[in-house]
Amino acid sequence: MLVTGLLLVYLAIRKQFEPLLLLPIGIGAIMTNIPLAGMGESGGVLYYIYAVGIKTGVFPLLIFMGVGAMTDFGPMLANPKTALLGAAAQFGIFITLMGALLLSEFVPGIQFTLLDAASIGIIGGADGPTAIFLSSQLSPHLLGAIAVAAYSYMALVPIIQPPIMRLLTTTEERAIHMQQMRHVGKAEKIIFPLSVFGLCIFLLPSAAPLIGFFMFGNLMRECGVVERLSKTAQNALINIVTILLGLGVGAQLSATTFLNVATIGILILGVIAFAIGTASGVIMAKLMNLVSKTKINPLIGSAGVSAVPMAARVSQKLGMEADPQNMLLMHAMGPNVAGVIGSAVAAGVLLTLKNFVV
Amino acid sequence: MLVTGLLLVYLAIRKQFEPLLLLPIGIGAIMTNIPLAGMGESGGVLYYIYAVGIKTGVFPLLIFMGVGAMTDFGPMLANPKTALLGAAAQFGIFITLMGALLLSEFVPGIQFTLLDAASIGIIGGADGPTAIFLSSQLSPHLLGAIAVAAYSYMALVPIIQPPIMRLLTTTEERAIHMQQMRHVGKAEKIIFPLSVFGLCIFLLPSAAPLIGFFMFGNLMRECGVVERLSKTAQNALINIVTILLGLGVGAQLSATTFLNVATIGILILGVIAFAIGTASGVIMAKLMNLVSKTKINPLIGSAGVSAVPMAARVSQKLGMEADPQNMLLMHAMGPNVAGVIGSAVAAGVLLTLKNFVV
Amino acid sequence: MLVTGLLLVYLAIRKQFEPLLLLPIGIGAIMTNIPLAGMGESGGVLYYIYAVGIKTGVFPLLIFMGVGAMTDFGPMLANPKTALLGAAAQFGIFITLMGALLLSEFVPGIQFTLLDAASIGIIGGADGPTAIFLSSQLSPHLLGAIAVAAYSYMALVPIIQPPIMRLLTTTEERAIHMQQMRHVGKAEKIIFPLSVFGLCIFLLPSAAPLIGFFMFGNLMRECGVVERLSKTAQNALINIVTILLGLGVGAQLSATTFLNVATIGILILGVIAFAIGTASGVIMAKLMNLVSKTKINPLIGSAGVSAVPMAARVSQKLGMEADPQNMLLMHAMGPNVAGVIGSAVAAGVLLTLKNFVV
Amino acid sequence: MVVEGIKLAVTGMLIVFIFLILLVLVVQLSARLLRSYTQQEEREQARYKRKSSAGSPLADSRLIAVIAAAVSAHRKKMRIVN
Amino acid sequence: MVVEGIKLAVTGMLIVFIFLILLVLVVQLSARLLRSYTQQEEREQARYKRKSSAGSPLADSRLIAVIAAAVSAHRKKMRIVN
Amino acid sequence: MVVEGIKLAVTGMLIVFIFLILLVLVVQLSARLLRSYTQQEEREQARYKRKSSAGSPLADSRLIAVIAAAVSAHRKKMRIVN
Ligand code: NA
Ligand code: NA
Ligand code: NA
Repeated sequence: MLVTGLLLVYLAIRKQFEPLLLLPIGIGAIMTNIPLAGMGESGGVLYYIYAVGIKTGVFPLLIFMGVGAMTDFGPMLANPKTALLGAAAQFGIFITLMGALLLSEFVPGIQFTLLDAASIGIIGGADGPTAIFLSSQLSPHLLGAIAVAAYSYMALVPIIQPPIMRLLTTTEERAIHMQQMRHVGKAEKIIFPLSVFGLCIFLLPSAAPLIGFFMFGNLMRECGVVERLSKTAQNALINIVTILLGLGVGAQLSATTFLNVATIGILILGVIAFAIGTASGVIMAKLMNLVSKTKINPLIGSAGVSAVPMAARVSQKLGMEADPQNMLLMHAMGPNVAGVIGSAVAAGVLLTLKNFVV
Repeated sequence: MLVTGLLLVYLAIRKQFEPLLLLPIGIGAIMTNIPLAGMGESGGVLYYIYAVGIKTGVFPLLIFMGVGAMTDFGPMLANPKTALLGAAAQFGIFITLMGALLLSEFVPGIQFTLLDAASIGIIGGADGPTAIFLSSQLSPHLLGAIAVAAYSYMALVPIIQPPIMRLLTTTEERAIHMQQMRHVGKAEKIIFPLSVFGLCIFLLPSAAPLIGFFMFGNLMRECGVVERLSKTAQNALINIVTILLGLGVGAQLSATTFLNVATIGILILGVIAFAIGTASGVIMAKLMNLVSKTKINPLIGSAGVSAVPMAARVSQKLGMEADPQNMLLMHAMGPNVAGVIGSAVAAGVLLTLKNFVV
Repeated sequence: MLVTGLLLVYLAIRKQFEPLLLLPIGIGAIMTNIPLAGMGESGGVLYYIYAVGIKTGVFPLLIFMGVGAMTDFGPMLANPKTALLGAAAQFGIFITLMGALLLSEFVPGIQFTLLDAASIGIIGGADGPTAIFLSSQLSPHLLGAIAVAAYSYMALVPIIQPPIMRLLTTTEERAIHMQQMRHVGKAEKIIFPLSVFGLCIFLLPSAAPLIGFFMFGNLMRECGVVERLSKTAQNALINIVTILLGLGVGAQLSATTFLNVATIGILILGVIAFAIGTASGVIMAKLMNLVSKTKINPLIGSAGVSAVPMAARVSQKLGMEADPQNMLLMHAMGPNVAGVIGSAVAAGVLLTLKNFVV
Repeated sequence: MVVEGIKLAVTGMLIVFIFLILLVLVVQLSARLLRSYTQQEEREQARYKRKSSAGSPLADSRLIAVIAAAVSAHRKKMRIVN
Repeated sequence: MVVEGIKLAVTGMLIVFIFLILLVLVVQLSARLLRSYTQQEEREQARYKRKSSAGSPLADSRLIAVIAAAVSAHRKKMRIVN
Repeated sequence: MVVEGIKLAVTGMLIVFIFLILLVLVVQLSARLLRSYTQQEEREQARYKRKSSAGSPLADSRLIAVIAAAVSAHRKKMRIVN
């Protein structure tokens, strides 16, 4: 396990795989696995961090609040239909969930419960805080593997997504230019987080912690009257919590919970989740082009998985390959941020399992 | 209750009613009242925030420390007599306390204990952290309503105070110019927080948490050797704690504790408290003018309620109305900051009830 | 005890004795000793701070992480042999430990256990977080006195060290110039914290919390991919934790635990620890000169006690006295930072007592 | 259990789509309701931009160089000081 | 209970007044004791102000414009970067 | 117990020395292994320094004054705003 931790540190530093999370996670994994040191056991410092911040769900929610304060929903508000791409990309989550159940049905040695399958599926949400929050609530024993898979595949988005995107689109489609975005007003940006939170309250209360903190962060950003809180939420607070969250998640990476066939299953399912999410985003865009007169470039569909802003950059890159004048980045940010909401909604659905199962 | 939360959010953003606190309180109120989400119940994130930070009194004290680090006592040190105005304005607290007891004597359906009455009275202190700290210790079930009343009325100071101030003063009095302030030395500013803390220790140990943290913050500011601590206390720390405190206080705003006749009583008593505090500050200034040869403008008396710096700005505005050359702001800052000490002392007196009653 | 607290505040502000720690410690000492206020007792705010942050060891480790993020190991990497001076200076720790045992053998009224003696010895490590972490784990009842002694003597380094350094060196030795340092590469700086942590894991797992957090902080600093975490660890996070740690440590300074003959013993042993550490560093440098052809100035040996960067400045000052062209500061930083690792290793050895004794 | 998984997947995707479709509708509605505010804001911004772009472009580019240096110096300083 | 309230109010206001009156006395006392320090500080400040105000006011105003721009640019950058 | 103390002291100092000697060896080893990287880095830095020092020193000193003022203004502003 020390080697696993070191590998994560190496990937973080050398390959820049989401270093803000994977570096602390790697160090936490090393610390917790030092023989005789007991840093992750009851009375050890990592145990306290885990118990206070992760078991309670407080840390991922505070990070989600900070992410909300850093997110500009402008591109999505300018072209709201692209939010549907962020819905479609969540197919990755649910198909992976079924994949996990099939695996435990047919592969001996893998025994995922429905809760475990849900936690594994959320990897396809391509959103770290959501994945950590959900698995901390449903399957704490898989938390480490799921977090590592989620952040690793987010870092691998520039490798996982392009072949799928190329396979599903023609050069002409990839060259589609999208029209300049309209100006989005300040009032619209303030109303938006409140609307999303309102929808969540009436449709899906179980998603309220995730959506609520995410939208609270965004409201602090946009409302213009609490700039000092917004700045702190985006900086000192999210940084402090990131360090502690990383260490606490890493502390869950012990040999018994990580070095087993289930982890291999999770890693395989995780990449499938990303691939399906990517594909369904692209296909959704093509379907929308069948019915709508203003065409959208299907490359921005893949950004619906979230993995903000990496996936949007991939869309931009492939668009420029097809036509160097094609600027998709801002258009891809729409589905990109919608994907964050989409996976938080999916997580809300999965969180309801907690009450029914067990 | 969702509507109440939304109303607070609206007041915070649109009317700029103390948005730093009322926005998080409003969001906290919404979160805690989402049916089936259980965010404020045992195991929910808001419950943890409340239990760790508010029930223990840690959050309001840390905020008070940050406020101390942001407060310049210079104007009060330059003209110490104006501190007496900050004493007089505390009449609002105690008369409201009696008002609360009378209400529960004569209005059926309102049953305030002595502790409740003390917590309600402290609204008249016009100081958020003090009000939250005291009510969290004496009457946790009223905490939400008291915090909302305190911050709302602080925001309404420019509406509540002027008519009372005009009623109690003549145009000539309002036009009194005050002489330029003397320079206050660095050593005086360092000795001051230690003196206040010393007085508190010997006169009123029960006020030590409030006065101690407030003066510790001010000492960090003035001593000149821990600037990095002072800066953090004024920024990252107070902002982080403000977000969490707001959410935690908001989480106490549930229908059973808020939507009742007691809350109406609290809201009515709160505005009376502000009015009496304002009036007694002004009257005290006029009394002092009877015995002192250097006249003070009675308009600065109203700033003794604290509500820093809103009340001082009201004094300035009314002074300029009477004579456009009349600059009262800095002179009003003296009673303004003295009022913070005054209400912390009053809170100390009321905290002793905890030991005698029950 | 109020006087003791006030004395610490005075030393912090007026004499600039490590004010970042001694000011909060002094205030904490005052607060906890206010009669009838109960701020340090169960239910008081200082008690919560102590229980959450110090008893668990979390606060000193977070500070150590921040110190790691602020430490540049470049000078040590450029001239690694000087690290041995940082080893030699730890003699102070162990000789003081024996001194403490002798005291309790022969002085009536002093009854130090082996754990107590170990905690007292660590004062000679001249490193605050290490001393606080070790004594919080081994001898919580001595924590206050040990922290006060450690920080006070660190501040007194410019008075304690020079006579010993002059006594043990000739003017010629003090005038030795050291050759310009080589450039240290980025890769070396990244590998270094991982190497130290690796050595710790295999040689001395009990030192893993201290060395691990210290090196994690340094890795965040040097790896270049998590600058926002590193900046926060060096600023907001360490400042917040310093305020709370100081208050929590100060809260352990009650009359029963501090005003006794044991404290006098600790204070005497502490200064002996510093003196022996200083002397052994200097002597080690002279021994190394006997076998090595490139001479090192023995004045940098004293910097091995750590007390970063005060001790290195003392080396520089005495070097310039002997020869105004003699620039030792950067050379002294090598043993200086090595001394931090040295005392963390020593603390790791002493921490193993926790399992064997009792 | 696979059957339960399928049920969950269908419900889940339905809810995700319903949620985001409603979101699109709400966003479009609020854009329509707030159109006058947004357009006024846009006009003001456009006016402001025209004004500020009227200034000498040469002076601007020099200013920008100075600013960039100041900001980078500030950053370095921060790193040293803190 | 109203009687208790009255008792409490009287004691409370007494203590508040005693506290703040003693505070006024302590502040006045410390101002007197520290007068020499304060006056020296004041003289030094006055001297320093006279010196710095001797600089060319024109250059200053230009500098201030540059600074303001730099600071605002810095802020915007911060918002983007972080 | 003094005997135990002596045992502990001897073990302790041995471990401290072993640890730091191994550390020295590891550092020397890593310096040797990474020598080529380090030297390349050094050459690049030297080249960069030469280049930047070629710029007009006069302009630089003015710039530095402006920057210093901007930074200090920024700091003061920060203090007021926050
Ligand atoms: Na997503
Ligand atoms: Na007040
Ligand atoms: Na040391």
